[in-house]
Amino acid sequence: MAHGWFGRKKIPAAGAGAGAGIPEGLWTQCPKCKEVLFAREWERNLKVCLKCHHHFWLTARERIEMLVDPGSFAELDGSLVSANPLDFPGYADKLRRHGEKTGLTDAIVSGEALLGGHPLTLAVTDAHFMRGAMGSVVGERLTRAVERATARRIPTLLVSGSGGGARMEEGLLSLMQMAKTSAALARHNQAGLLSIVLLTDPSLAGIMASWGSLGDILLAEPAAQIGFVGERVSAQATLGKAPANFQSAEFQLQHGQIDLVTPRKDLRDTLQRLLAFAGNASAGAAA
Amino acid sequence: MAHGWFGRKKIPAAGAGAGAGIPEGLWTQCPKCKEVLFAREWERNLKVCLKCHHHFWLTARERIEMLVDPGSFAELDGSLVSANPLDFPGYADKLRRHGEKTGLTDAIVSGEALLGGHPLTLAVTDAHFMRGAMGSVVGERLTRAVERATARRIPTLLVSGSGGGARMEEGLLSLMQMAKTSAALARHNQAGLLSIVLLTDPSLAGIMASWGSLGDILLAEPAAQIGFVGERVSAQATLGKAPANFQSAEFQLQHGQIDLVTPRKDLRDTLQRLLAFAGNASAGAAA
Amino acid sequence: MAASIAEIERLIAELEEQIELVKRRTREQGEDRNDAIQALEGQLTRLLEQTYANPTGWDRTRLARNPKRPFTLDYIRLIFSDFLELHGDRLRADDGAIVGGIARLNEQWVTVIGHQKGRDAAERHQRNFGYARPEGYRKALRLMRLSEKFHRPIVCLVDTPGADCSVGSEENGISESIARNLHEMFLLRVPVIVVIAGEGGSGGALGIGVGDRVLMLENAIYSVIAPEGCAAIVWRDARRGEEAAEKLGLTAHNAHRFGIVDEVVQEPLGGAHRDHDQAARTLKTALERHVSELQALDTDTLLEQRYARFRRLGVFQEGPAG
Amino acid sequence: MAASIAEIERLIAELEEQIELVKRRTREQGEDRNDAIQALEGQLTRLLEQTYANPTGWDRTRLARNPKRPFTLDYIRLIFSDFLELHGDRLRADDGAIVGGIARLNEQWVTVIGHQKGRDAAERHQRNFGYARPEGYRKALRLMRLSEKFHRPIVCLVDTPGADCSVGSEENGISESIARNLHEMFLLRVPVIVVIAGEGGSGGALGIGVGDRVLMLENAIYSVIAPEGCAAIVWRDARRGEEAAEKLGLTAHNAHRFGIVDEVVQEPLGGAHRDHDQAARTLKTALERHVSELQALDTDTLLEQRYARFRRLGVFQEGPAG
Ligand SMILES: [Zn+2]
Ligand SMILES: [Zn+2]
Repeated sequence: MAHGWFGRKKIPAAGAGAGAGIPEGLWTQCPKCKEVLFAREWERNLKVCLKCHHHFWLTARERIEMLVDPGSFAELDGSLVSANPLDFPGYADKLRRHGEKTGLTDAIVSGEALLGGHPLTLAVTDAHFMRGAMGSVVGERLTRAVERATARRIPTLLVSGSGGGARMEEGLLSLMQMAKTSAALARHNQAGLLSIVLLTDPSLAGIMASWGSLGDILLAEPAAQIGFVGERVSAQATLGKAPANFQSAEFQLQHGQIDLVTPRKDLRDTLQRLLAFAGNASAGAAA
Repeated sequence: MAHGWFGRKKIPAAGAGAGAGIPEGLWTQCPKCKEVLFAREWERNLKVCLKCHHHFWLTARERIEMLVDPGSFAELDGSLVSANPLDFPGYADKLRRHGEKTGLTDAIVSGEALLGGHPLTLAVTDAHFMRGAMGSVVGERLTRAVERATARRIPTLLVSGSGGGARMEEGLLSLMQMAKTSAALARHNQAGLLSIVLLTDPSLAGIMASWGSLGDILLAEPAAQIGFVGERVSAQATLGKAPANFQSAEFQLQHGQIDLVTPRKDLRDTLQRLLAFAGNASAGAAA
Repeated sequence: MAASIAEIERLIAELEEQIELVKRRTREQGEDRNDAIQALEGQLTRLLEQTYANPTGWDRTRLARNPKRPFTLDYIRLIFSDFLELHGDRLRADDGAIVGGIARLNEQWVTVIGHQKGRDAAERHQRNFGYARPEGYRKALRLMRLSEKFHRPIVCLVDTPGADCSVGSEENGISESIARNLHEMFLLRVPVIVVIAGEGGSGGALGIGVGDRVLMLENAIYSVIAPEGCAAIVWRDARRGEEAAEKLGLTAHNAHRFGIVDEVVQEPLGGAHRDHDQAARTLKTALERHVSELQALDTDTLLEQRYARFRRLGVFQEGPAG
Repeated sequence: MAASIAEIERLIAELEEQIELVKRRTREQGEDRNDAIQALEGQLTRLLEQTYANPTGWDRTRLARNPKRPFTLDYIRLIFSDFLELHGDRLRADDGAIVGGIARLNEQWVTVIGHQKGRDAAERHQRNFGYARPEGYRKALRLMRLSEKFHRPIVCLVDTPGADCSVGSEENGISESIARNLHEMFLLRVPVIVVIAGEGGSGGALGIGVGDRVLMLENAIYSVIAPEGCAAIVWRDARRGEEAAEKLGLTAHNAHRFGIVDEVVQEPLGGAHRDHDQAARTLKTALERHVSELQALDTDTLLEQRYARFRRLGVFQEGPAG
């Protein structure tokens, strides 16, 4: 699996995962255990802390590079960009700032690729861009990726790093993306095709109440925050007595919501077994 | 609804429901509130205590007479009788004794009838006969009733008064009746037909883990004992802290297991609404 | 409007009291005070018209949350007959925040499902203030499948501040339960009509909100987030809900503008809470029309249109392929 | 047999120890003690043959419950490759008493599901001693549907004293969860092979026990009620389980006689716990044969035969119409 994913080009900032005060480039600090890590080693370890196994955030492009067969990814629908249908104050500016910061046109990258030789479509949300919140562009790109998989009778892989859930700046239109993406998955499912959802830190709210919960298989990275109510809202809600691991991947596993908690290094192997199990859908009608 | 169900012929003994020490015939005593009830009044009240609304046990024949349109019931498969395949000690004798006591050939009466003009098949287990436990004959008669409903494309109504669950004297053959009856219901369901289960006191164990839980609609009489583990077994099991209404119809309602707790006097009306809702299956393909 | 809705509602209540008083005196004393009554009633109507001529998003929010507004069980009682409530998710509980059952709309059997808020303290507690739990969404789905089995249309009445977000609901899969409903509602082979009747609170509303037609009462709100929650995030001040309500575009008018709602159902002057019967009659007429229109479609067309209806929702720009 | 199985097992253990000792000496000291070893091994084989020539129902019960017997995860490890365990019912929990996942049987991908008992105290607790909860049956059903979606055969390994009957399981619908599985398993459009591998405890066993073929290991038991429970009811004395075991006909031989089991799978001499590898090899061969036979059938025939297989179970007399 180690084909030097992060050695080949300039690494984007690791966002919320990057330690503060440590000169970037040679060293990075683990925000969880505070260990100072040699950057090349940390990158070779898929941006997982060598000491405490903390899984740092990845950008959507890093994630794709890590998961799919080298050189196989072809991006689609990159030309879709957000409008500001409600003239929500500050939204246009926010979009521009986040675009500049991340080099993305919105909080998602989607396209086609091969994984272990299996063709699939994929869509990956990126928490560095407005915490991955789902507006019209996220919903549309993801829906197109799923629809394309249905049309081509291939699996789809959806990766969530969507801490914001819905994008309130787009109001109800944002909420409707939950229905739209679920509709696309319903058709993909009805066509007998495999969908896999990978939940990474953070995966919350509207994402989880729609496509984030709708894979045939749900995988999660260790310790990823996964839940219905986001941080700020939950601080206002009466939560009752929450267990220590509340809304962690492990909590969701224990409560039957996900199939597996899979360390980053095992993801490709796990995905390949699942793809092999599902087989070739177009030839799969034999019992 | 009141068409004098119990005034017309000799009333069979009310079994476990009948009070002891009160001369039978003119008076009966409520086992729950101890009220002494004038038998004719109690019968006109469908054998429900006039004071505390305790629902006495009914025999299968009383139940059928109470539920279906007068004169519409035609019994089927009455000629099936139990064998003693394991040569279980005392079984043959027990069958004979219970047959004499109840006038039944086994713990179930099944057949066809009309209810509010709707044709249906029905099967009613009778707790007076070996607590309604399901042996080969109970399983076979019930399966045939369901299969006949499937063939005729009509609803089926299954009434449980089966406190014993499985009939251990028939060993594994008894267990297999759970599978057999469930299979028949699966086919009936798949054909788009309505099945209604009415759970009366007591409904336990193997019945509940098969056809007793498999109606499109589950109704229960007030305060009926309904649950997975029967009394004697549960006394041995570590039950943890059971709530006061454990295994009552109301407990099961609260836990989402049944649709409605319906007083005996409302059963016919409720059933007729459900039958009207389900409509005529053979003509029902229109959206 | 200038004056706060609270002030104006006090004025309205005073006028109504006065009218009632004069009417009673007329009855008791036999004098003809019709002129006075008509004058007062005219005054009331003008005040209502003025007040509700151009209500803001925040006004609507207050109306949508008015505890005297008709709730799901009120609409069921006033619109349908032979209602038989059915309970339970067949898994672990019966959630009081969502009710459902079979009923007749005139001669047509349907399944009706809706969020239910409580009117008095005890019922509010029993209904969890209309915040539905996973068990509620799963009960709803069970009843929808029952309806599908017997080819009966489904009517969903939406009126919730949002889905329950307690630890217990998280433990029992609140996200999954809503997501599952979205998935399954696109596959139901019978007509589904959704009515945003009161509060349409985010995912909790949408969890029974996918249909062939989505109607919305004039003063109902439908929002991705409660205005107070939005204000808390944007300005870190939950008290600026009024401002947020305007920005979020949570009114029926706005939802209709973006194609999220197909029809706005008129309410009695001053709001549905002022005349339950009239509100129900208007809604019933709309339901009759939509049920009959949808029943005329064959199932494939129905499903195709339902998909297309939601598929086109979203506003974005598509540049040259980049 | 006359002596108690406990006594004989002590004898067997002593003999095995002796053989091991002589072998070690041979290695250490280089002397040829093959004659002695062969004599001892012959003695052991005769003892085992004698002991297990005609075991009673109670002997089988003890063997089936032997904590050293291979459990589901042992069989999975020894028979299948690329096993990927999948968790959760997608409703509220992941039950440790039932495990399941995808795996390959040689080149064929299948889904394997089974009850799992624990070997040490901690695992026993985690597995609830193999007493499955509603969440376990619902997880099993979810995985079966996944397998059906991708046209993969299903293998179920049964090894449970019974379903969990705690208050919690009653609250979460243990009856419904088993009943639902019975219903759904008759509709699965892929081959299902059930193996009664250890204890087949009543409804808890049957909850994953409907299939096109039901195999049963030679010393497994399958019973409508635990012998001790039966004794408690019939004689009001749970200690008379040995007697009850005979009456209940819970052996593989009996189950086969009544058509409840299609094939009895031979165990290594002395029981599967004496040689996990050998037990797994025999079972694997049987599974290969049945999977390949069933895959040759078209789906309608498969479902028809599954129905017919269970439909004929039952023994009764049919007199002239009464
Ligand atoms: Zn670390
Ligand atoms: Zn009484």
